Amino acid sequence: MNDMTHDGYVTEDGRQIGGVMMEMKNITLRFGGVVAIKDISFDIREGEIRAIIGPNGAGKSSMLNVISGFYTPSEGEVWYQGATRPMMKPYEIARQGVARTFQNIALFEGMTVLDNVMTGRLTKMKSGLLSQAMWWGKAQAEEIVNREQVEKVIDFLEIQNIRKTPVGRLPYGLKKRVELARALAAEPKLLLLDEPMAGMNVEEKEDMSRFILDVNDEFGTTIALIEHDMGVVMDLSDRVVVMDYGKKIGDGTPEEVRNNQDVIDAYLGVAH
Amino acid sequence: MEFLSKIFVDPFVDMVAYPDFFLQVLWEGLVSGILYSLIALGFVLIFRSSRIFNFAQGIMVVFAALTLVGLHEMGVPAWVSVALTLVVMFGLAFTIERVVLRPLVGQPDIILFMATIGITLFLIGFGELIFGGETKVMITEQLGIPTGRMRLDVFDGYISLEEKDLTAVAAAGTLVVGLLIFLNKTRMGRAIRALGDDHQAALSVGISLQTIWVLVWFVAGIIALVTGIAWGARANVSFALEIIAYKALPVLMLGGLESISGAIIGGLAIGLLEKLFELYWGQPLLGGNTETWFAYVLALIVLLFRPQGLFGEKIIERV
Amino acid sequence: MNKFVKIAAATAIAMSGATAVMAQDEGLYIPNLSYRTGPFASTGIPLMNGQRDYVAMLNARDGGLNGVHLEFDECETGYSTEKGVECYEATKDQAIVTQPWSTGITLQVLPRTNVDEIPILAPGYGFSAMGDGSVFQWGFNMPSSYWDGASMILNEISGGDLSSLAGQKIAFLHLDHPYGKEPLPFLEAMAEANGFELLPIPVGLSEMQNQASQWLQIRRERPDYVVMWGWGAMNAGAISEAVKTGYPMDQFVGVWWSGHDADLAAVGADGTGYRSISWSAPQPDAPVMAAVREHVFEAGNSLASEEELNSVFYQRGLVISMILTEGIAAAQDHFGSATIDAAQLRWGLENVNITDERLAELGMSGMVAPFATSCSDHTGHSGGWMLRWDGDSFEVDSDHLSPDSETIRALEVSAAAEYAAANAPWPTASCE
Amino acid sequence: MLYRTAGQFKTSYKKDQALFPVRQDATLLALILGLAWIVFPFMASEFAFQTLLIPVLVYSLAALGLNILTGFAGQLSLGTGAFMGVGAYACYKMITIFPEMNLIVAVLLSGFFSSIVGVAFGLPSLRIKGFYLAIATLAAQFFLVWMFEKVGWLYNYSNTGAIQVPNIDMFGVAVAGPLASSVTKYYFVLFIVTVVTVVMINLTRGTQGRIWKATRDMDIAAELIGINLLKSKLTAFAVSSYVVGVSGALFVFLWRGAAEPNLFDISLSFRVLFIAIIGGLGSIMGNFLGAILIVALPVVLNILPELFGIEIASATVEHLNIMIIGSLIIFFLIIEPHGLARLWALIREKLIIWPFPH
Repeated sequence: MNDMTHDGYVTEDGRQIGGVMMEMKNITLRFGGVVAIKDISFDIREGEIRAIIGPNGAGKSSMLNVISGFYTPSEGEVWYQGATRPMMKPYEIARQGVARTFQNIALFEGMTVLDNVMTGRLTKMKSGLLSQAMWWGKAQAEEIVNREQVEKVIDFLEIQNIRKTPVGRLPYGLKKRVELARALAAEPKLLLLDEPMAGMNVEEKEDMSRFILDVNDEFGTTIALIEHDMGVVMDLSDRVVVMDYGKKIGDGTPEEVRNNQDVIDAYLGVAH
Repeated sequence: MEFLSKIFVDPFVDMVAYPDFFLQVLWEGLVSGILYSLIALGFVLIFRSSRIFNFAQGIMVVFAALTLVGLHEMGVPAWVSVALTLVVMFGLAFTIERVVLRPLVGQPDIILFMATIGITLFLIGFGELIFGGETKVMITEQLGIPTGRMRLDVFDGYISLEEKDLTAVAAAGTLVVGLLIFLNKTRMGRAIRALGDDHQAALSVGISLQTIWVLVWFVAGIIALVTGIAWGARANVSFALEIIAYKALPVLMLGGLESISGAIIGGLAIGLLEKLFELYWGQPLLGGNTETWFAYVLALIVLLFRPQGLFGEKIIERV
Repeated sequence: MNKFVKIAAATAIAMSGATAVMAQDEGLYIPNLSYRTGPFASTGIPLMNGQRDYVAMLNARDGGLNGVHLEFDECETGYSTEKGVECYEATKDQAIVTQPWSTGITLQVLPRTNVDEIPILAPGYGFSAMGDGSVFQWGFNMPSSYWDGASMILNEISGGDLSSLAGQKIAFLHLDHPYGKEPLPFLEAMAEANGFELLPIPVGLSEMQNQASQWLQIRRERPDYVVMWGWGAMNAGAISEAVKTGYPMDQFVGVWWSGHDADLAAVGADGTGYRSISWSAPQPDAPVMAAVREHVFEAGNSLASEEELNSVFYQRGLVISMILTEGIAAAQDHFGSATIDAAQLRWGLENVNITDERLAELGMSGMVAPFATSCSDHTGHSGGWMLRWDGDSFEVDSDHLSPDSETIRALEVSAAAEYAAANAPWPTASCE
Repeated sequence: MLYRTAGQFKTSYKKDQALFPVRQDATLLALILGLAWIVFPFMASEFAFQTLLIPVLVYSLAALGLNILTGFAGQLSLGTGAFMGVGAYACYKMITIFPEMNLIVAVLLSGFFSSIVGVAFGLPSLRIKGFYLAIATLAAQFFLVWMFEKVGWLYNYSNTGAIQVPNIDMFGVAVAGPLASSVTKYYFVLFIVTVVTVVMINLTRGTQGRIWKATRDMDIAAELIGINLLKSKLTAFAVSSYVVGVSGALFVFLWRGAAEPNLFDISLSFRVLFIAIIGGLGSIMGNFLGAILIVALPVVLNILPELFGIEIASATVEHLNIMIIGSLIIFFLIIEPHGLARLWALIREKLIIWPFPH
C-alpha cells in the first residue's frame, strides 16, 4: 500500500490493522424513485473485520452489492486500494480480489462440492480453450496446481468427506460452508459475507464464527460482513457501521456503537 | 441512391398510389393477426397459471377442428358436434392434467416444455389414426357462418372482404371480451389470475390447483376450437395447420409471456407488419417469403431493447 | 418375457437387414413408398389407393401377372425424405423397383440406384432430366415429365402459337421445394425465347394454407395467367385464395398434381373454369373400373371410398400401376421367365409400348395417351389433356395436347450432362 | 460384486482427474468402443448402416453440440437444424470450389462457419434470457433456412435448389457420394464423432466446463465470482455451433447424400432437442443414449408388427409410432427428468453397492 494516509490501529485483542483498503465516499443508490442508500461514507481497513448492521430494509444488502460491484452507485465514489474505482463489470471487480458469499445461498446446484470450490479459482486459470480441449500441457498442470490450493481450503473448512457430493444434496449449514470455501479459494484480498449466519442453529453459528476468525487470522484476509444477529457481530467485528432507512447512523467499535443513542433508538430499541 | 430509394421511398409511394390495395393488405394482416392473437392467448393463459410454455397449443387447434369436422362426417349434426368437441377438449384437459402435469409438478421449465412437445406428437398420431390424414373441409355453412364476400369500392379500386373473416374477427372479439369478463368477474377467473402471481394466494381462494389447471387447459381448448373453426374456414383443416403454432411464439415474446393484452396487441402487430413488409419490401427486394422469418426477427429486435417483451413486467435482478 | 425376446429379435433383424424377407414370398416384390400421413396425405391417399387396387385387381382376377403373384407393399414415408431413404434401404434387397413418390426422396435415392442397380419409377414426377435414359439408366418418369407439363400448358394458353404470349405476364405459383422448382428452367427458357414475362411466386412449406401474401402479389401484378405447381394443402389454399381475390378462373392453370377433386370441392362452383393439365383422365365407364369394383372394391379389399373411385387421382393411381405392370410384362416376355429381377425390369421399363390397342385390351382406353419408351427416352412424352373443373368434377376440356419435344429434349440432354458431371464418375450408357 | 469401487484409491490428483476414475467404467467404455469399431461394422447390413448406425452417430453428435449450449451453459436453442444446415452448406461450397480438398479437413472446417453464425445469433443472449432467448435461435432457424432457399450461390444455382454430394475420394477410397460404401462412411463418421466427443469431454470436465455450468446454474453468482458472462455464453455458442455444424456436414455428406433446404427445418431442431433432453442435459453419454432411443427405436418399432404376425397398414404403424414416441418422451420425463444418463448413473450407484444395500 503506497499512498496510505492513515497508519491503522491496534485492536482490543492486539492485532495490528493496516491502512485504508476501501473507502466509500458519499454513496447514494436509487432504484427509480426509491432511495436505497443515502449519502453514506465509511472505510474498510487492511486486515480488519468490518460489519454492517441495521434492521430489515436498512439498505445493508444494497451496500454490499455496491461494494461487490453488482450495483453501480447513483452518486458517490468507491476508492479501492488507493484509487477511485472506474465503472466496471462485476466480474472485473472479482478479478481485483473481491470475493463474496450470498444471503440466499448461490451455489451452483448442478455441480459437486469440489467443482463448486474450483470455480472460486477461475480467475487464476489462464490456459486456452485449445489446450483444455487436448487436456494436455498447461491445462492439465494448471488443473493440478489449482486442485492443490482448493484441497487446502477444503481441509481448512473441514468438508473433505463431501468433496464429490453434488451440492444440491447438502443440508443448509454445509452449503453455507461450501460457499465460504468457494470464496476463499479465490484467495481474496477483500471477503464479503452476506449474512453468513442467517438461518443457522447455535452450533452452526459457532462453527461459522470460528471459521471467519480463522480466515482473518491465518490468511490475514480483510472481511466485510452484513449480519442481523447482533450478538455475533459484536463478538466478531473490529468496527461496525450501523444503517437505518438507507442512512448511516453509527460507526465505530462495537463498544462505541453499543452506546450510541441513535443506534439504540433506531435499531436495538426496536428490534430487541 | 437508387437502392436507398427502393427501400425508403418506393414502398410508400406505392402505398399512396394504390390506397385500395394498401387497405386490402392491412385487412389481410389484421385477419391473420387476430388468428395469431387467439393462439397466443391460449399460450398466455396456460403460462400464467402454471408457468408452462405449452407448445401443444398449435396442435390443439388442429385437433379441435379435426374432431369437429370428423364428428360431423360421422353424421352428427353440426351444433351437436360442437358440443361433443367441447366435451372431448375437456377430456383432453383432464387427461393432460392427470397424466402429464401432475407427475411433473415442480420440474424445470424446459422439462415441462418438452412434455408439451410429447403431447403434440401424441395428438398428431392420435388425430391421424382416428380421423385420417386427408384435408378436411370446415363445416362452415352447417355452423351458420356466412361464406359470401363483399366488394367495397374505394379510391377507384376495391377491397374484397370475406364474410367468414368478418365472422372470425367478431368471434375473436367476443371471445376476448368473454375471457376478460371471466378472468375479472368470476371467482375461478380471479383464482387463475392470482395463480400467475402467487400459488399460495390462489389457493386461498379455495379452489385446488388441479381444478384450476384442468380449467385453464379447457379454456385453452375452447380458444383452440374457435381458432380452428376460424382458420379452418379460411384454409381447410389439416395437420399442416400446426405450423401456425410457431408463429404464436414471436407473438408471445413480443407481447410478453404473461400479458393477455400483450398477446392480442402482439398478434395484431405481427400480422399487420409481416404483411406490409412482405408486400412492400419482401417481394420487390428480397424474393418474397419473408413471412417465414419476419416475425421472429422483429421479436428479436424488440427484445434487445425490452428483454421482457413489450408488455411484460420489468425484471429486476437480485442476489 | 417372450415379448422382450421378440423385441430383441427385431433389433437384431433390423441390424442384419433381413426385414424385407418377411414380406416376401414367391411373388414379385413391388413396394411403394407411400404417404398416407403428414401434410401431403390428402393428395397422396387416393393415388396410393389407386395403385394398390390395380395390383390387387390383377392378383384377384388373373392370379397376378403371367401366373406370378404381385407382392404389393407400402412403406410409409409421410413425405419425409428421411423416412423415404429408410424405406428404400429396407426394401431394396428384395424389391425389383423403387417408387419414391417425392422429388426429395428421388433426389437422394437416384444416385444410389446406379450402385444398387434397381430401377426407380416416378411416373409424372421426379426429375424432368430423367428422360435422358443414357444418363439416368435406372430412372423412369413416363409418361410425361414436368417440362412436358409446362410446355403443354403454354401451348394451350397460347392457342398453339407461343409467340402470341409476347408481352404477357405469367405468374408461376409454386411450392418452394425441389418439386415446385422443377419446371423453372423450362419456363425461363420459354420466357426468353418468346418474350413473355415470367413471375415466379414461391409458396413456402409453412405458408401453404395461408397464401394471402402471394395472392396479394398476384392482385398487384395482374398477370395474364397463373400457372400453379402445387401439392398437398397448397392446392386448396391457392384455389380458395384465387376465388377470394376474384382472379379469373379460366386464366388459372395447374399441373397434374394440382388437379385433385377434393381440393376443388372446397370451393365448389366458385372454382368453375379452373384447369389442370393431366396425362391421365378419369373414365368412370372404362372396363378396368368394372373389374376393380368387382374384384377389389366390392370384395371389401379397397381402402378407397365410393366417391373416390371416379376421382382423377384414384384413376391416375391405377394408370401408374398399369405402367409398372406393363414394364414387368415386357420383361417377362423378353426374358421368357415369369419371375424377373430388378435389372430385367429395367429392360422392361425401357420397352414399354402403350398403344391404343393395348389400352383397349387393358380396358383403359382414354385413361392415358399412347406412348412408348426406349433406351434413350425414359419419359415417353405421352402428352395429355386439359381437365376443367365444372363446379362438380373434372372434365376433359381439350383435344390431345403434345409438348414441345425438341426444346425439351435439348434441355434434358444438357441438364442430364450437367448432373452427370457434378456426380462424376457417373456411368452412362450408349443407346445404339 | 461386478461394480466394486472399494479398494480403488487415488494417490495423486492427476489420477483422480483421470477420465474414468472407476475401473469398471473404463472397461464398459472399452466394450462399447469395441462394439462400435469392430463388431458392428462386421455384423451390420446395408440397412443397419443407413438407418441405424450412421444416423445414430450423426444425431448423437448434433445433440452433443446442442447439449454444450443448453445442457452445460444453460442457453435454450431451437435453431440446431439451421446451424446443421450452415455446416452442410459450408462443406458443400468448399468441396465444390476446391474439389481436391480432403473431406476430413472440409468437414472439420465447416464447423467454423456455423460457429461464426452461432456467435452472431448468440450475441443477444446477454440481454435476453430463458424462453425469450429461444426467439433468437428461432429467428436464426427460420432466417437461415430462408437463405438456403433464396441464395442461389449456396446451392450452385442447381435447378432443384437442392445440394447433391459428389463422389469424393480420400487416398484412393471413395468416402462420400453414391460410390462410397456404407462401411467406409460409417468409419469416417465414427472417427470424427470419437474425436469430437473426446475433445468435448475434456472441455466440459475442466475450467471451461465449470465456467459454463456456473453460468447455467446461477448466472448472477457466476458473474460475481469473476466469470465474464458474455464471453462464457459466446464461447458456448461458438463451441456448440461448431459441433452442430460438423454434425450437419456429416449429416449430408456421409449419410443423406443430398439435401433440400427444408431438410434443416424446425422439426430437425426439435428432433435433436428431444435427443439431448431424453438423453440428459449436461451429459455427454446421454446424447448417445437419447439418439439410440429417438432414432433407432422407430426403425425397430416399424418391424415389430410383422414379427408378431400382426397385419397393420404401414400408415397405421406410422401413426402409432408417432404416438409411442410422444408417450415415451412424456414417460421418460416423468420417471427421470434428467434423462437416460441420470438413469444410468442411478443404476450404476445401485450396482456399486450391490448386493449389499448399505
